[in-house]
Amino acid sequence: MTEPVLSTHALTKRFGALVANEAVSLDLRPGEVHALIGPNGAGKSTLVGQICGAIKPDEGRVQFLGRDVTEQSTRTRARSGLGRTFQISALAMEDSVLQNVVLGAMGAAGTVWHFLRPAMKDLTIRQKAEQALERVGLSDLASLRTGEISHGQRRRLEVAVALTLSPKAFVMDEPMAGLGAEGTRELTALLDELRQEAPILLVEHDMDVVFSLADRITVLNYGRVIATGSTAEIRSDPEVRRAYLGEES
Amino acid sequence: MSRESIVNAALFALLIAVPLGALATDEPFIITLATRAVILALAAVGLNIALGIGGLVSLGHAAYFGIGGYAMGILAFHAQSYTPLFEGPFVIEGTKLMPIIWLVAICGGALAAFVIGLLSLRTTGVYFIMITLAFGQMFYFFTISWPAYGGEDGLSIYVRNSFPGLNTLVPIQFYAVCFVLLCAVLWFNARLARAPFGLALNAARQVPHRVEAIGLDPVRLKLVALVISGAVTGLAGALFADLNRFVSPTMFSWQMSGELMVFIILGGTGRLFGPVAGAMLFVLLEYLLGGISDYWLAFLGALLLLVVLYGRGGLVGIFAGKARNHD
Amino acid sequence: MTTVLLVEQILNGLQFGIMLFLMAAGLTLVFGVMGLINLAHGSLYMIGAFAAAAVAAATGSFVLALAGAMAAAAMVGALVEYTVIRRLYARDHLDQVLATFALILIFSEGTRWIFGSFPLFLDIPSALAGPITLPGGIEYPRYRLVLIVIGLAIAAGLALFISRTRVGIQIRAGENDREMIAALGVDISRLYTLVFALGAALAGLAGALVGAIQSVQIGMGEPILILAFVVIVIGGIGSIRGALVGSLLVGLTDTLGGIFLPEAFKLFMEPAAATTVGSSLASMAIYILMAGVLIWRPTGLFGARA
Amino acid sequence: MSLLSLSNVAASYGASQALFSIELQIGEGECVALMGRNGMGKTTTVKAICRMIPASGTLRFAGQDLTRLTSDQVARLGIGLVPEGRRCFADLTVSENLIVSARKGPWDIDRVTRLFPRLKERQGQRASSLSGGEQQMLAIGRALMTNPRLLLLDEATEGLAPVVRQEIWTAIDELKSGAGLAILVIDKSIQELRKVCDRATIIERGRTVWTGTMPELSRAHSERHLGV
Amino acid sequence: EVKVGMITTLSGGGAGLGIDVRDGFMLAVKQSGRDDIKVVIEDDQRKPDIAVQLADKMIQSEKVDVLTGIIWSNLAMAVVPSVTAQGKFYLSPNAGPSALAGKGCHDNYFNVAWQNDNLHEAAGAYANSAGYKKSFLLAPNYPAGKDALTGYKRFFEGELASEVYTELGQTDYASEIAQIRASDADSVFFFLPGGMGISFLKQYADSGVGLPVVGPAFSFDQGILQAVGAAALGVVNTSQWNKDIDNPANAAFVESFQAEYGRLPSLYASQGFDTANLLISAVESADVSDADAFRAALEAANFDSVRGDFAFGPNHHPIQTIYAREVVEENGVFTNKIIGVALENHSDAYAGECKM
Ligand SMILES: Nc1ncnc2c1ncn2[C@@H]1O[C@H](COP(=O)(O)OP(=O)(O)OP(=O)(O)O)[C@@H](O)[C@H]1O
Ligand SMILES: Nc1ncnc2c1ncn2[C@@H]1O[C@H](COP(=O)(O)OP(=O)(O)OP(=O)(O)O)[C@@H](O)[C@H]1O
Ligand SMILES: [Mg+2]
Ligand SMILES: [Mg+2]
Repeated sequence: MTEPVLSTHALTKRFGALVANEAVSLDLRPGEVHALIGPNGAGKSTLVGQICGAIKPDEGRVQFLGRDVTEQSTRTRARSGLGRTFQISALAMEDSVLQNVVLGAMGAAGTVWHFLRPAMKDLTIRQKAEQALERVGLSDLASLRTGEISHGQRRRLEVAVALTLSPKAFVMDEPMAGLGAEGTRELTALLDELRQEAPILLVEHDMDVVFSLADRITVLNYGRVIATGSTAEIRSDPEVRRAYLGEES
Repeated sequence: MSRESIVNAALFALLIAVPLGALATDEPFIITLATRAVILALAAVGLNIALGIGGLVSLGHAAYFGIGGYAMGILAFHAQSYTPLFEGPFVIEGTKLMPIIWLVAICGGALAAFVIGLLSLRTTGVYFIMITLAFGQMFYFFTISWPAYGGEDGLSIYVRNSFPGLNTLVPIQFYAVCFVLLCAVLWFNARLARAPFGLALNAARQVPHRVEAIGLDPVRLKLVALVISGAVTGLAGALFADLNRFVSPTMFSWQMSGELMVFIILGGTGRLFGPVAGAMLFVLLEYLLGGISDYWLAFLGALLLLVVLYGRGGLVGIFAGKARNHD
Repeated sequence: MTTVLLVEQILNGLQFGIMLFLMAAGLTLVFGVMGLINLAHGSLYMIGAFAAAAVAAATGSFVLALAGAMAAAAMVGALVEYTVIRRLYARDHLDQVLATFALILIFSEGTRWIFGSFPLFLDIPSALAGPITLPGGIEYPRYRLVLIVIGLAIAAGLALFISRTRVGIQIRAGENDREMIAALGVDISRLYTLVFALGAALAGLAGALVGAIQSVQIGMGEPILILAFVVIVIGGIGSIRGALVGSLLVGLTDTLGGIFLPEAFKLFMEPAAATTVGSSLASMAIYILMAGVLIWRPTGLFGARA
Repeated sequence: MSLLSLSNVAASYGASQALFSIELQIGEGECVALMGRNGMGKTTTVKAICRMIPASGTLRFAGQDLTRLTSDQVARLGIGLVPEGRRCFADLTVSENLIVSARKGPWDIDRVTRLFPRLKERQGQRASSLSGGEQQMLAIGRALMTNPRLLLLDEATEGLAPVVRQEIWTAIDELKSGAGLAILVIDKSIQELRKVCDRATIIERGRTVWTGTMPELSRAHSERHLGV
Repeated sequence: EVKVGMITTLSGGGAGLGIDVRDGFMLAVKQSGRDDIKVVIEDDQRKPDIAVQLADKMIQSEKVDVLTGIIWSNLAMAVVPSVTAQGKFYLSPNAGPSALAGKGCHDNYFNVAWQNDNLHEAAGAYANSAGYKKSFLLAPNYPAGKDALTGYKRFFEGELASEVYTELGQTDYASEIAQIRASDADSVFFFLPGGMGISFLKQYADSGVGLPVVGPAFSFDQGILQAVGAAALGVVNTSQWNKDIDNPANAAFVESFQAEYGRLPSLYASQGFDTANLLISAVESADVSDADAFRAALEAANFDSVRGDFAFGPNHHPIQTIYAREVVEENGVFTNKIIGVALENHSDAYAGECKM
């Protein structure tokens, strides 16, 4: 078995009396899409937060590329190649679409401490940024203000920014939320492609997407892992059906 | 050329034409007034680096302004009274040379901004406004009650400091010095806004968690912005003290901080030339309205109010339309 | 220093704190709850004091003076909200700063135009004049005790209003998302006019109550304004409880700092220098307190958001 | 006669026009789907109805001309909004979010928390700390608390777990048939829309391009206008 | 023709003082009937940098010969040195900082009011004559406050119970009053100008601490006495002028000021009036373009001061009698009555340091 790119070991997080994550262990292996599903409030975003460094775990460890990153800041993790998207779009709304991706590319290239050279004239960076837009199909909107594009378009931009980081692993919190049927299809195709570049930890409620993309699925309920396994195993797991899927599928 | 650059060019032309016109018609006071506007604009441009790009609404910029002022006051005071500034293992003398004074003012402003920034950047929003105000007030009360350099009375410097090759006592020459400095800082500000640092800072204002997720430290970005900003405002403080040949704690007062902010808003937030337009208009209004009635401040208030209510985007906005911050 | 004096000074500090709270109460309401940076709050305080002085001079009744102060300030407040502030909610905070800064100029000079440049007379009613003796032999001005009671009553009333009443909840919701609360059917404009008028009335009341033991003059509002901002920021914006605790902290720090710092420095410095250093530090004390609190808790003692 | 009727509606964000000519009718007790690709103007249409952006053309609700009213007046006529992106009042608790805009009628806290038991468990929690799906439930509950005649659901099932989503679809169905509520739904799941909605309106680049009953919405239509 | 630039405070909280100086000054100019005295008036907003700017304007643009008007010491310190350095005359109608009386004196600078310490010194002298043995001293923590206590201590022969510096602009004095109550002082000296004095006196009266209070005229002047009200009754304060000083010039001044402006003149109005009359007397005997002659004419101080005898000392500061006044109520108006002389023909402590 290949070494996992990213793994958590018995992560526990409490908010007061509420246990949002309890001893959650999972891993992300090269080339795979690992879906994380579970009812609302099950603790998926909390787990993502801890993996990316925005939330400090109460117990447990996070490993990334073979190193223990539990004590590292979000920044350090991002710089070593952890690319994330947010459940609620986090974009510079006053800046143009292109500027948002350029910023990502700059962050990855570490060229932000330049005070006099125009950012948009750095061709390597710009190329990388434009490529990312191209891949999510936003090239036409590059010069619009991010505040002026629609919700669905912003979701794609969110993915584009993560792309600019050329990450070693993606962590995506509901990237399909708000996308239309068409958009979902396109983004699904994109993610399918992306897994070649870096494995994806995918939080998603759209079961069609999950079942078509995921190599493995982990199900959280009340903060605990109630099942991990292949698509087929999860689909037929009675507890998962009751707690999450309902009669669907 | 966009409409905003036309407005900027017009302001720039005014800053050249007015003092030259005054020189031609022998109205030295107009030059003095223009110098005042330019120096205040410089201070506000300093603030605008932090505020316009980084969204750091600092209500304590008087601290850096005052530090610049006192850098000039203290150095020149020791030079004019032939007393050493510091005696110990080595002796530091005062000086009346502008370049040295500027350097000290810039470093003083930057250092103060660094320390204040380290402490206050933990807070955001209104809390940031108030904690910067608190630091400003500390300086204010300290200088008022600390007797060594005149306390509330301040320090008078009898002769303006010198700049090699110039006679700074001639109004137009001193104006030229200030104007060149303003242009240099504006150029720097324009470049900065488009540079990677400016882009990142701008994003750090809007979505700090995103900036963090691409591997940058938003607080460090803001701290650097604040230090640059403090340095520029410190320089302006030194010039302001030289213009008046006088420093006093009022340079540290919260009204001073407030005025710098008013210049920016009046001129147009987020505009390169906003602080310049704001300072020019404010100084002009003060001059024009000053004599008309005992209650002239009420008229000033009414005018300011009209600008806020009906001139969206400040003065520059009125003439140049909506802001665009990308190319 | 004797224990009686110490107790008395602590009492003074608390009472000064309550006085600050009177001024801060209206400001918290407008600033904390409506999210509006109202620099002109100090002017409303001044208007209250001047109105009270005018009414007291005309009628001789302190109660009427208080009523007049509240009415005048509330009216001016509602007018200002309707004509100016209302257009600024959707705008940047900075526009509010400039507009209310302009209002300060207009109100100060307007008041001077109406009442002249000299301070006005406003005194405490004779029923409340003079000191009474507290247990332990402390002589304490009766009027100041009344101020304490009124301050606490306002604190309780406001806290209930904001946290318990539906109007209070609607106001807070409006601060989070004005457009949304309107889309749910709440007439937020009218609500805000009311809140602003209420905040103004509280400022006016504070002006009248405090004006009776201070000087009623142009510009009396500005130093108070800064202090009131300090208070509510220390306490945490939007929290009435925070404003109360913040006021008491500031009151105690200011009063006790002014007394003890010079004394403390005398322990290891010569008296003249100690007085200088001590007094300098004392005048900075509340700002040091505020910076300290914010460095420790970046959103104030009871504040939740920035 | 229709409860809500939009005809030739246009609207813009500052200089950029988002709606050009929208035609939309919703009858009493009817459930209509508003469909279209991302960025075509669905949300803008909803905003125009709620007077959250200025719009021109004919907008009438229950015989009233909406263009003369403010946003809160429109809401009090009986239009309840579940906005895109939830927009719960972050600093209010769950129960405060619910009572803040409550008006008299069959929907009260009890009934809402029966619909969403999770909200009952979290009553005292601040909305900002709720999970994404919990916020979505809260937004729906909040709109129901105003006891509207017309409910506007803009991506109301976004981010919800399949079980919950099913519950919501069931609830929508009940609201429509049981309570006689008129409903306008924007949602990406065409499957579900087909089940609950009577009619559909498709918009493209700010224009209504198709209106008809659900059964009439053919595969060809949806391929052409929706990309599926 | 003489052009006079008046820079004074006409807006904001301190406007009352500037308005009185201006009105007194303009009344004298009007009464002189001269049309060769042009006065340009500007508002300094009590900000030093504005005052400096206005001084520049008056000199560079209005080309004035004489400047006057400044109320506050810190503004005077900002303006006067540069004005005199440019060869213009400055006549101070109010502020008299020690630096300008001693080492920093200048032959073109004349103070027509007092050196800052004067009234405090007189208060100290009065305290001696009243038999006070132990005083509690109170002043704001800024240079003028320190000068005040220095002035009082220079003449007061008793002990000091305590010296307390309050914050500038402080409005609540409960804690200081508690300290006074706890001390074993037999008298209180305070220097709290403007609103600070009003607040202190009201709170002091209400506190029931009955110790006698003495202070300089600034907290008891006509402009603010009405605001203090009965709390000030009976308090003794020191002043070089009062409306009941018995000389014809004063009687005429009080009457004409009331007729012109409808209010009783204040100390500041009297100082403005004297300043103008000094200027007029100099204009009558010399041409301002001849600086030496004009200076000599000013030094002669050949005018009828409303204070009675008036002469300049070697540092161009007044040598004058300072009175003790008591606050009384006359027909429902609070005002002052002279009860005695505190210091006769008093000069100032810094004259010796002045090398002109
Ligand atoms: N800061 C906080 N304080 C208190 N409770 C919190 C906080 N953050 C999250 N929670 C609670 O923890 C639980 C898990 O939240 P989380 O956001 O991880 O859920 P989720 O699985 O991402 O749900 P969804 O699919 O709805 O987004 C929720 O019940 C939420 O209310
Ligand atoms: N605040 C805004 N300012 C300027 N333009 C906007 C704004 N919001 C939306 N737009 C533009 O208006 C058009 C319609 O947007 P709208 O949000 O109504 O689309 P939508 O159909 O709801 O899309 P989605 O399915 O992605 O939510 C879009 O092209 C978008 O670019
Ligand atoms: Mg989530
Ligand atoms: Mg939408």
